[in-house]
Amino acid sequence: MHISPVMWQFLTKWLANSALFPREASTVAPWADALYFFLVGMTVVGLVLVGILVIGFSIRYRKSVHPVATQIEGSTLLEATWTIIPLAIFLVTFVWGALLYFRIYNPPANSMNIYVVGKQWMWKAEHPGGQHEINALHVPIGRPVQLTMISQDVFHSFSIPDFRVKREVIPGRYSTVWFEATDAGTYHIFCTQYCGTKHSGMIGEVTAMTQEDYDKWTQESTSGMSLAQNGERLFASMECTACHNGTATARGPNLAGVYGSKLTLTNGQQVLVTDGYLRDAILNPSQHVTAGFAPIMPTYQGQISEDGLIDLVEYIKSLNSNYRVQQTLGTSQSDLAAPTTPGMVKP
Amino acid sequence: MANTIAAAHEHEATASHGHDDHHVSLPQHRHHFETQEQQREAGSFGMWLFLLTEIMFFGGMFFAYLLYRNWYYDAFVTSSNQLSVPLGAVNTVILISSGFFMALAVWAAEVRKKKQLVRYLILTTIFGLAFLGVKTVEYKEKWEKHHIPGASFDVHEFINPAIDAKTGKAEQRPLAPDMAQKTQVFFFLYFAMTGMHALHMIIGLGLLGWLIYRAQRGDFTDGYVAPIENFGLYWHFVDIVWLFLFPLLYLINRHPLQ
Amino acid sequence: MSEHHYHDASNVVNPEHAEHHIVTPLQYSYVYGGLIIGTIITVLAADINLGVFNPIVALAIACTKAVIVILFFMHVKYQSNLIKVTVGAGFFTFIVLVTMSLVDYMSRAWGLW
Amino acid sequence: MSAATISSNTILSLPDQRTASMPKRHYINNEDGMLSWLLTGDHKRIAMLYLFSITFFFFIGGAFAGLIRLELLTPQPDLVASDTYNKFFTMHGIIMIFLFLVPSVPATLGNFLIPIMIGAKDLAFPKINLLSWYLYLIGGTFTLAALVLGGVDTGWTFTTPLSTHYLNTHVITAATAIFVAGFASIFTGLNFIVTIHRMRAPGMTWFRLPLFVWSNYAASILMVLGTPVLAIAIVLVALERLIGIGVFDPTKGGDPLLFQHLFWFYSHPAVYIMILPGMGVISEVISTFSRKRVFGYSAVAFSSVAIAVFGFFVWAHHMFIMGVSNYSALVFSLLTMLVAVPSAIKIFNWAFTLQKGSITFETPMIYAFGFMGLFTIGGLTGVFLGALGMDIHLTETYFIVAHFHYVMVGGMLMAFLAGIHFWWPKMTGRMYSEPLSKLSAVISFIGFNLTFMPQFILGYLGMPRRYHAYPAEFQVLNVLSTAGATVLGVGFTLPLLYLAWSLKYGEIAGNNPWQATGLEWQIQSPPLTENFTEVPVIDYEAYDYERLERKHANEVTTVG
Ligand code: HEA
Ligand code: HEA
Ligand code: HEC
Ligand code: CUA
Ligand SMILES: [Cu+2]
Repeated sequence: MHISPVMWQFLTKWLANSALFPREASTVAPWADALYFFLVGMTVVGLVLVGILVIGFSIRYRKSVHPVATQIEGSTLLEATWTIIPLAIFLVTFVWGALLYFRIYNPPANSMNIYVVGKQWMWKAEHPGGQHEINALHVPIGRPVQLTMISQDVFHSFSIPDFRVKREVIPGRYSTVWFEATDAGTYHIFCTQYCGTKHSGMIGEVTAMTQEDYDKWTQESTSGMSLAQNGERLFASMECTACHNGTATARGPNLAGVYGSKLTLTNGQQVLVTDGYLRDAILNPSQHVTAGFAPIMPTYQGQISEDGLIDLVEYIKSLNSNYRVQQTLGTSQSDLAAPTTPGMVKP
Repeated sequence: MANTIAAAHEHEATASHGHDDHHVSLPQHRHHFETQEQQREAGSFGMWLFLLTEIMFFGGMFFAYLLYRNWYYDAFVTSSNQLSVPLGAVNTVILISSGFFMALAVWAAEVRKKKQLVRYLILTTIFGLAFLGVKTVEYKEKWEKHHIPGASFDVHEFINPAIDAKTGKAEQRPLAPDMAQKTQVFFFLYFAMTGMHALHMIIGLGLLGWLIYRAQRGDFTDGYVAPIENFGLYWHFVDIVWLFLFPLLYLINRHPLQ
Repeated sequence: MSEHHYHDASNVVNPEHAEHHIVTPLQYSYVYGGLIIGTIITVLAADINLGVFNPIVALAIACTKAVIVILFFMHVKYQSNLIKVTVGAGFFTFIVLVTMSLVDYMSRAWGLW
Repeated sequence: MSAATISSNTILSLPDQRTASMPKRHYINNEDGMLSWLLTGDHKRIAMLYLFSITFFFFIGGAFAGLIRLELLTPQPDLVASDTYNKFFTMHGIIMIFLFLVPSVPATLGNFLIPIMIGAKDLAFPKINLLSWYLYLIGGTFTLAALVLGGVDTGWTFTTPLSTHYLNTHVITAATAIFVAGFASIFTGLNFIVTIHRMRAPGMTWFRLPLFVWSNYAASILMVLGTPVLAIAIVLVALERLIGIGVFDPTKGGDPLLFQHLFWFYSHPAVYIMILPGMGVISEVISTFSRKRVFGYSAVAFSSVAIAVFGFFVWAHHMFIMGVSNYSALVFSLLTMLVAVPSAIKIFNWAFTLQKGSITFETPMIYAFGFMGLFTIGGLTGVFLGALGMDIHLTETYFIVAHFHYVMVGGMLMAFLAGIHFWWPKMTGRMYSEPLSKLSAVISFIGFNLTFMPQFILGYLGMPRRYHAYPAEFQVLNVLSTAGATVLGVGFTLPLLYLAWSLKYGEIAGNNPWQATGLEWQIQSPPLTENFTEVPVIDYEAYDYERLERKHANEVTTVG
């Protein structure tokens, strides 16, 4: 990005209009393109160099003008030259590539979070406000958006070429990617990891809109329940409250404020509680038992869908005080809470 | 240029003396080898390269084992404690003995003692069979306890371990249900690794039968020892795999509970 | 010039050749004894609680036994450098597979990204 | 001309073909009958058997490529159903890689030439060589069985848990095919290594070996050490499918990435198994047609070994975004950059071999030039993929498809064709039609670029690979690509025709039609079954054109 911004704009706009170049619709796109142009330049230089050598020698030393070959052993100086120069160029590429990598995969602290669940063969996006979308994603522009993604079955890969971002959606593990859209418009979402029969149908659209439009959209498409509220119901209906009721005598630890804190485990290890940790604590509780507690929590593996887990995680994240748990205790007695898992996939 | 030619000739000159006298031509000598020695060295080098591929083949499984052992240590401990150390140790000794006799067989072939060669090969076979016999006993026990991975795998016992009648204490720490599931991973690796090892043994025993037959005919005691030597390499390699399998599978955290 | 002498095994200067050495039954018996003792030690050591050292001790003994088998039963001690390098290459590649993959698994826990 | 100039300058002119005659006895007519071929131990005959079988599979794989391109002519999923398409590219990938490209140069040219080049009568283990061909055939049969029974749709990468738990196609059949064919490749590699170490003729020191032998040696190391890891990975996949215990299934505590580690531990070195022997061909061809020793012989030789060794350290660059830790992504990216350097060294050494040569442009040379250009593009786009941040956007798109076709088709396939054209006179004793072969080289070059250049652009635009249907805006480039594939198909079918034709009607080639220095050119073509009437003694370097010229001069004087 060291050419002047005007030149850059001109170059990329012109290229994009030629339909041979993707649009630059996110903040990282110009950074990725800069490296790309550098690498294309490297390739052209390398190719031209090899081309000049091969064609030049071929013309200069073709048999008709140069019938007598001169035998040459080699040249250490030349060998060194073409070891060191490519090596240097490749090392620059490595450093540049690594910097770009961290730019693309390190979300800024203030980014908003949207969950994405991939399954054969569709994308489900879940906004914190409870808006669910299938094969579509609405995001505001000018604001960093982080996607926390997980797959329900096989590897998928979430790709938005016009944003130059992509990340594998892994079964059994949260992965994240972030972007900040710059231009309003719609862009392709592709699943880029081969995932079975309808892999090529696992596509969708991102709609980037201004903040106002986005707010309007969230208002209109809300289902009335936020993810945390869904999670709260689930928390009650799965009887988590039996142990996690926030009281001193509870068999399970108090979950208020646990998100983002550091826990000490029975084996003395310290862990940071993240989304991934919360999910894992529900599915494989005995693998990291919090100090001071017995490993009595049952596993919920196979009982809660990924969407349900997201709801629970979102709920636990939202617990800053025990107030909500107390409320939940009340709810669990009522018959309001449907025992079905919201969004549970029917086979 | 002149130099290199001279060097080459010099080399030949040094190499050429005093070889012809013990150059015997055997019927097993293949036409495309210049000398017997060359054929022999080619054979053993080839065998070694084959063993390299075996190292990498088992290596893949050893790596999987290492990974899951780190991840699911508790499950690995509990399931490992289900295996019988006495049986495993006895089997180790049996296999080492079998290898010992194999080594002696190679020696017998080298010093051209036909009777001994046959005897040692038979001993190798007997110990090999004994190993497989013990293995069968172990596998059978797993079958009865429903520890064969797959549909009928039963983790019940790991969650509620049996109480020792005398001490009244549990024989081992109970596992949480989610960890108990992981014992299946252990048993899968156990069966995959020991099974693959046993398969190699079975192939080896088949070859042994054939070698015994030929040794009896006197094929290997006239200076042509390559098949015996190369089979020996194979057999020892199979031993080595077991030398690692035994501590890794049987001896995880064996000491009494603290 | 005669061509029969190039592949001369008695030419020990060449790293690819070695003399054909015969190990005696007595030497084999020592090795055998060593291996049995190693087995006994492994079993005994497993009964003692050495903490993290249990697997290390077990593996160390197993490696020692393996090396003994390779050197004597498999005659590598008396083989050409070529064979020695070959054996080394096999274990080296295995180590590469294990360490570089394990580095991935271990470092996954280091940071969020 | 004074003696001094002769020692440093070489004039060699091609011999007059008209005077050449076919030798009465050679390896082809030495014995007759089907059985004499099917039970042969002769490395040259096995090479020919391999040549026929890999050609057969190449055209099957090529037919699938044609079907893929046909489907992608339009954005709609109109030609076939999506699972059929998936089976197409899976079959295309499996056949092209395991049944064509991996055995291509080693099992045919390598088999034929390595013993001759080092002055041996045969490979060390002729029976194992034959066994390897049968294993290859069994592997091929299983592949065809998987195809006929209904196909597989895992992709050639067998990604778990897709391949283990979510597909009900013939994964195990295909896995068996790869397992068995893998052993064919192990045995070839093993045989080469032993042969090169143990069977060299008197005086044939390591640094007198032709570079073709060096590069096959390097590739053999990869075959022997890498392939078994693929074998075990594939066995685990089969077991996981059969009993479903979960070593690769995250819901049961397994790690799906473990499979990827094992698979790529083989499959990255495998790409060097594919390219290294081809690089050996290029060394021979460039040297011969510029009448000059290869510039920087030892640099080229060692770079082969360096590629083989470093090739084992970079496998996770195929998993950059698949969930490896970022630390190891960094390490693997760095190592990827290092492994790219030896290839650059080779390219420049070849280019400088031309300098002060006396260059002629026979068909093999045209293919070799094609290789240099296309492999440079393919290799440098590999560097794009090795750069972490760039790979995020490019991975799993058509950019990758373009990258590997540039290295595999533009690189290796061109090298293979260069080699076939180069050694065809030696293998069969006959020449093919020079104008036709030049034409087809040019056609393939044009067709190739037309096919795969647009795919780079498609890839940067974001078109994902393994897509059966795609957004309409990508159509123009896809049409170009399909058009190119048609041209390419013609370019690859032509050699089949004129080479077959030449078997009967081609001019008699003579012993050394190219005036090349290699040992293989100093014996009759086609060679005798035992290659040499007497064991050659080598007291000269490879690529010694002066010596050849002196020999030539002697011949003239004696005749005169
Ligand atoms: C013959 C096969 C072959 C060869 C030789 C290569 C060579 C290389 N490959 Fe390629 N690759 C494949 C076959 C091959 N590849 C295949 C089949 C896949 C996809 C598999 C799949 O997913 O299905 C793949 C995928 C692949 C990826 C994974 C992409 C992804 O999935 O995200 C990566 C990433 O690093 C990569 C990198 C490289 C590099 C750095 C080289 C290097 O070795 C290249 C070195 C060569 C050069 C660098 C060119 C010569 C240099 C010069 C002439 C110097 C130029 C001058 C200047 C610099 C001034 N390749
Ligand atoms: C050696 C390796 C090799 C070779 C030579 C080729 C050759 C070709 N490949 Fe291949 N390709 C791969 C290896 C190779 N490929 C691999 C590994 C994959 C990845 C698979 C995966 O994703 O799992 C792939 C994937 C792949 C794709 C991507 C599919 C997708 O992701 O959806 C495409 C698309 O264009 C393609 C095209 C071609 C073309 C046009 C050729 C052309 O070069 C072929 C030209 C040859 C011919 C056209 C044959 C000529 C003969 C005839 C025409 C006669 C026909 C006979 C009958 C009809 C009986 N290949
Ligand atoms: C039988 C009692 C019990 C039930 C029911 C239970 N838990 Fe737990 N839970 C525990 C105990 C005890 C711990 C601490 C030990 C541990 O980490 O395993 C715990 C730990 C946790 C943790 C880790 C955080 C921390 O501070 O250690 C989370 C998150 C959690 N539980 C969530 C849930 C959810 C969600 C449910 C319902 C779906 C649930 N639990 C049901 C007993 C229970
Ligand atoms: Cu999901 Cu491809
Ligand atoms: Cu690679």
